[in-house]
Amino acid sequence: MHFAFTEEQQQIGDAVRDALADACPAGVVRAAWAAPDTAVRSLLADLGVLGLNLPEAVGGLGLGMVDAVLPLTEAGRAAAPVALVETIATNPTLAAIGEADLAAQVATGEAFVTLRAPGGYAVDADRAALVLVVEGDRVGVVRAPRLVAQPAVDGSRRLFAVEGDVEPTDADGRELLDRAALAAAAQLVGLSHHMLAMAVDYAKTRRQFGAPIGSFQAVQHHLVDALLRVRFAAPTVAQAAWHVDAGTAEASLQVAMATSLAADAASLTARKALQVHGAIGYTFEYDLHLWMKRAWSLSAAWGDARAHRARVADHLLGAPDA
Amino acid sequence: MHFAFTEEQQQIGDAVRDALADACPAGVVRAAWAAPDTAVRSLLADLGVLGLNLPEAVGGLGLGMVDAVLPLTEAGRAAAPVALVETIATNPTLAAIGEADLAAQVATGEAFVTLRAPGGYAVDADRAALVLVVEGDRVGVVRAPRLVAQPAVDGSRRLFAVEGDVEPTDADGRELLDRAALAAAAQLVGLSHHMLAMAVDYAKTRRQFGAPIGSFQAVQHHLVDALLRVRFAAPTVAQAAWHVDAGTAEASLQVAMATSLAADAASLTARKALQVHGAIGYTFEYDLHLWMKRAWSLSAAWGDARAHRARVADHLLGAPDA
Amino acid sequence: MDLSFTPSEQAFRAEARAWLAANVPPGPYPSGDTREGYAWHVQWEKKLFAAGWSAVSWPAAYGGRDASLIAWLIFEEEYYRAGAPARVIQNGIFLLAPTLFEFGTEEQKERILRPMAAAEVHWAQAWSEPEAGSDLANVRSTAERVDGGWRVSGQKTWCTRGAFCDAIYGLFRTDPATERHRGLTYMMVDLHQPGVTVRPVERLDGDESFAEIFLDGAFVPDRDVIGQVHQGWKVAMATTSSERGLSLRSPGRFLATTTRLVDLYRRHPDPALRDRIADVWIQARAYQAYTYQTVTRMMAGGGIGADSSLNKLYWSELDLQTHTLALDLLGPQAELLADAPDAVDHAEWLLGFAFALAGPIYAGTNEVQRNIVAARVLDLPRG
Amino acid sequence: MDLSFTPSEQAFRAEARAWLAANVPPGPYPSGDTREGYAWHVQWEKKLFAAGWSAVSWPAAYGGRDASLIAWLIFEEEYYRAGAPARVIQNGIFLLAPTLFEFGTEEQKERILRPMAAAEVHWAQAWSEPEAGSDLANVRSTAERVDGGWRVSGQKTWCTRGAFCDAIYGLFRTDPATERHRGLTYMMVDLHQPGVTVRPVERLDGDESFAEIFLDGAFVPDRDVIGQVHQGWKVAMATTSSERGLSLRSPGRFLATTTRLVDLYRRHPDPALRDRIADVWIQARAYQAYTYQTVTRMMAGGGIGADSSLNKLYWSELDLQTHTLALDLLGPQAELLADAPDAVDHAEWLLGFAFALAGPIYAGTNEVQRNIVAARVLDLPRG
Repeated sequence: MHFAFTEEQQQIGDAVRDALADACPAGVVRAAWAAPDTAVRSLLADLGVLGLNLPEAVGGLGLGMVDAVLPLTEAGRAAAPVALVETIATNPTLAAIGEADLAAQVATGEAFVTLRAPGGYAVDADRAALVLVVEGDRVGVVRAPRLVAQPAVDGSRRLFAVEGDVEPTDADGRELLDRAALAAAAQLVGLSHHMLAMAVDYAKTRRQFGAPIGSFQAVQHHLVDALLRVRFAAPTVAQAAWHVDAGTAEASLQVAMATSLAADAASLTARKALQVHGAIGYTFEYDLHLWMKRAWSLSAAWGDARAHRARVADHLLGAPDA
Repeated sequence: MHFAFTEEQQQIGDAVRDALADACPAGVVRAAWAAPDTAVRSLLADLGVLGLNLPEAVGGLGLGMVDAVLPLTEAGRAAAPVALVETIATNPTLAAIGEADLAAQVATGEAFVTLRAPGGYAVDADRAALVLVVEGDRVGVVRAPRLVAQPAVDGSRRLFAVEGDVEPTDADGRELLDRAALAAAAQLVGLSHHMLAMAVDYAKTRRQFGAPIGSFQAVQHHLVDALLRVRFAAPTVAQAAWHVDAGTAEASLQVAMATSLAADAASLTARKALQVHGAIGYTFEYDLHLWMKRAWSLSAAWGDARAHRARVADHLLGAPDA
Repeated sequence: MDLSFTPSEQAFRAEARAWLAANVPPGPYPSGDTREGYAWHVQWEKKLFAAGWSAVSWPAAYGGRDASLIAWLIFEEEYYRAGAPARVIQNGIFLLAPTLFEFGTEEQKERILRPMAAAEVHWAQAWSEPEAGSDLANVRSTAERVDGGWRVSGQKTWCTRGAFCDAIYGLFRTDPATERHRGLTYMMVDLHQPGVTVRPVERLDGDESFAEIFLDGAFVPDRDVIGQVHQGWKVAMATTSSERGLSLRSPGRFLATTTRLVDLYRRHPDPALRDRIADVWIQARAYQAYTYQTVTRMMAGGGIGADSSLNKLYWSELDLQTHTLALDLLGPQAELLADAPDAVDHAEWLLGFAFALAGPIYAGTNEVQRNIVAARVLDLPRG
Repeated sequence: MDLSFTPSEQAFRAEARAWLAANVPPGPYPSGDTREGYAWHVQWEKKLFAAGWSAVSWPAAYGGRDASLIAWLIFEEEYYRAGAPARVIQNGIFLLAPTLFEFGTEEQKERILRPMAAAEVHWAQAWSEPEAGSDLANVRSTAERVDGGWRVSGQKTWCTRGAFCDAIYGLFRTDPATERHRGLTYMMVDLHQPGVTVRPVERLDGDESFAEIFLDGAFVPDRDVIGQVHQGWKVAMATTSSERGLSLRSPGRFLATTTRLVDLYRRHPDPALRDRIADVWIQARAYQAYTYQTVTRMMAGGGIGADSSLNKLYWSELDLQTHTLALDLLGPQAELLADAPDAVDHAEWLLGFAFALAGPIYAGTNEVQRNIVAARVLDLPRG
């Protein structure tokens, strides 16, 4: 039992963090609402993140979900306007269904593959070479999708309803959805860290009643409540990633646990961060909402906290009407 | 629309409050753990409370549930070690099933009638002239019960499992249980008021870090959270009582609403009051636990908050598996 | 205690319901917090006024119906039940008007109330300043005595719909030697004059309804001072803790929202949420019962006092719970905007959620409200 | 990252599991917080020590097994999984011993540790005083310098199982000129001597395990001072924020409780509670993951720091949620005591609920823990 990222994993995470701190300040996130990003995606390609979990044979790094946790977390911290969840989730499936050429293009950023969420939508489907869907327990491929734009709360996440002929494959649908949920959970941890940091910084400098508001117990305890949820969610994300990589029998259960905790943590942190900011946090020109909206969106897109808890409940307690 | 108790109702409530303040201090509540009370019950008989909702023909006051709300609340505030819920609930049933003589004795305190909670127990059944039970939607009478003592958390509430032949009656079971739940809700409001008052008093006098602990925001906000729940529960109890007296179609729904709010308020207030007291509140020699245990007990005996909300949910949303 | 409605209350309800049924336009409505939407809403407000429904509890002399507070609650219930448009003039009729009724001169009431209710003159509140948010007494805006009135300078912020309004009301420091609550005066300021700059500020939902208002020597004639000079804090607080505490968000709003939530559940059922849906539905009705109790006391001459803070805590937290539940029911459709083809109910739940998030912030943060209740209701020592 | 257990960790787990399976007596056990029950538990503790399981992470020289912190967590998981008796000597082995390992002399460790783990000498903590509860630095008990040691006087309170113990440890003011954190010394006090009066105090659950201890010139030899004279605060805090923060309530306890809750659900199902049951079961496992992460860091030389406060907040709130849920499942049977014929699981859920209510109070109230996290982790300004 050794519950820590390796030095290499830390270094990749730090590299992504540093690169995004330079290349993806809040202004870049905001700009992506008007014009879809290409630069940040290119940067992530250059850093190897887009091909992180593709085989080396197609230009990937040949790494796994544990290695992806910190890059995903950092992309979340920066609210990078990139559909990284979809890329990390679909990469192993591309390899499995024999789309090696496409995979190679994904690694370099030349091509993009997206995934339709169950009952929901596919991000950036208009820019995707392929849309994957899950039907039953298998992955299907939609090569010529009919798309309907579905504008949503996070203007940098461009959603589309997807219809069209589905070409069946043998690839495992549950594993694909688990990777997506887990990748979203990692991003939610990063988003939460940033929202909390913004609120803490604001609480230290904003003065009312002759003192920084961060000196008031009510404000302090709001922030501690958020910290508590984020701190205890983060290790479960790493743990779930380890189970996914190890292919254990409980991998999917671990993903459900991590995702529910990360989604709850992000929702609570968004709310507490807004409350601590007060009205300024409620404006469009202040940046907090960019992170909040991403958090709202990601915490529901791949199954919300309750949906994942229902999976755990089914496992523990049997089917609801049993 | 006139949402206020009458002056007379207030006066009865004040009289009960004053009488119990004298005759039922915490020491009397505590003593009832060792030796069942008779004195406080006599006092309530003298005040007319035991026959409050019995017909004048049998020595009662001929009043209704709205009139009973404040006496019940005050008995709760004092944690009076008297099975008043059972008396107020069963009185109208006694009249309905032709037990006039017994009813007359109940009004004077000479006799006592108890009620078995659904799936649960009957308080003071060993001292009861009659045990009522609800089977299906009707009231049944157990005249020769076999009793098994079931010691429970509140040492002044002596519970018994009841078995024996059930003599059916035509009296409405739902109405009987609604009166019981509502009477418990009124007591829970009173119990909450007292626990909150104890905690507020303690917070004003207990000093730590060079200041009364009630000056700290965290303590203040705990107490405000409890107050909020109690304040908004109380009017729903009065409202439900009005619907019961008026015999409206939504009376049972109103009882469910009031009971769920009162039970939640009492649970929260118990927890906050204990937290504000700290270790002293956790001792047997300090009085708070006498009120907390009554609150725990009453908030579950006649259906807990969730059970009553489930009734509301069934009404609003249809049956669960519909 | 009589919780049935009198024949006249029932008749009033029936009349309101019938008028609303006949006149409320079919939705969805444009947002009243955009310039175009505001103009649409003003037309609705004018129609409401013409029919005598704009401010039912006001004296008929000012365009009201002399309705009791009970009747006002009934009207609100019917208004929200009918799904009628949000009141864009509410910051006038519900926040400024009560102050005028209590502290205004006859001249002020004559001059101001009817055009306010008729949606001819539009009012925005101007309580906050950059350094006076939760700490409302930390007002920096000043008013300097000049012939016939005052010259006001400073910056007011978070003025809701301020960019579409004609005038604001708020506190100004008239005695430069004072600090905090003392030396403030309650004034109304015409925005259509030199020395006034209005900067719209977008909200996080994209609506542009906030405004920052910069004042640089704008003129306030003496007749636009409410109450005594230097006594503005008392004027502001008296009405905060009187009717305003009641009128900001009446129970009708939450009765309607939770009823619509039940309807949403029927279309998007999820058994795991039954308990929580019952809970918010019950809480909305508890808020109604509490309010009828409060209003009965007020009609007997009682005040609302710090109960207005308890009210605000209750409805703001209830509103957030309600909308969170709605989004939980909607799942993948929760995040869609109104122009998404798959949006449910024109995205009203998402918009309502965003607005509900502001509830614990505006009109005094919930932290400040808890402080007020601790001090004034529980009599706890100040921290 | 490797979340599988090494062969030696697996072997250790297997050995612990086998021994516990063979030796844990069938329940229910008497409460360790009554005098009779305590005596029963001491016999169990002696058996545990004889088999080398009393303090597995200690050096073998003191009766331990030199087990790693990971192995200790594994042992705890197995111990609670087996439903073995609560550890009545935990305030010695988990709270005092870490202090001795960090600050004690060789003589102290030689003399004190083995009899402690062997349940021959029984230790109670004595942190609180009537005026020093949450405000732990407000110690009034004094120690006066005398030949060869100190004479201690004052009142210590809430000493868990103090009425059954032989000695206490706590802080005493050795420098009368000082206030608050300065001038305190960490001392161990033998209770079997003149000048010591122990008054048992019943808890709300009826157990008599609290004690108030009145000291009136009791003698503390120099050898029973831990760390430097006047440096007691530093000694107490260093261990609070090191291993003690980890050991007070290890994850194994909550893993076992939530697993038993799942079993209770199967016997008393209620679909409306599925979501909340899954939630606490998940949280217990999150606490486990967090702890393995913390321990990995500690084994690499890191400290636990203010994380001990986050730990305490997490497990204490989780424990209360878990037991509240259990009572919700039990309905009318929830309130029954162990001697009620209808009691479920010997009333362990009610007793556990009562004990869980104390969780946010003992070992530093959760309000104080939140203050600590705000100051030390979030670096927020002090209020």
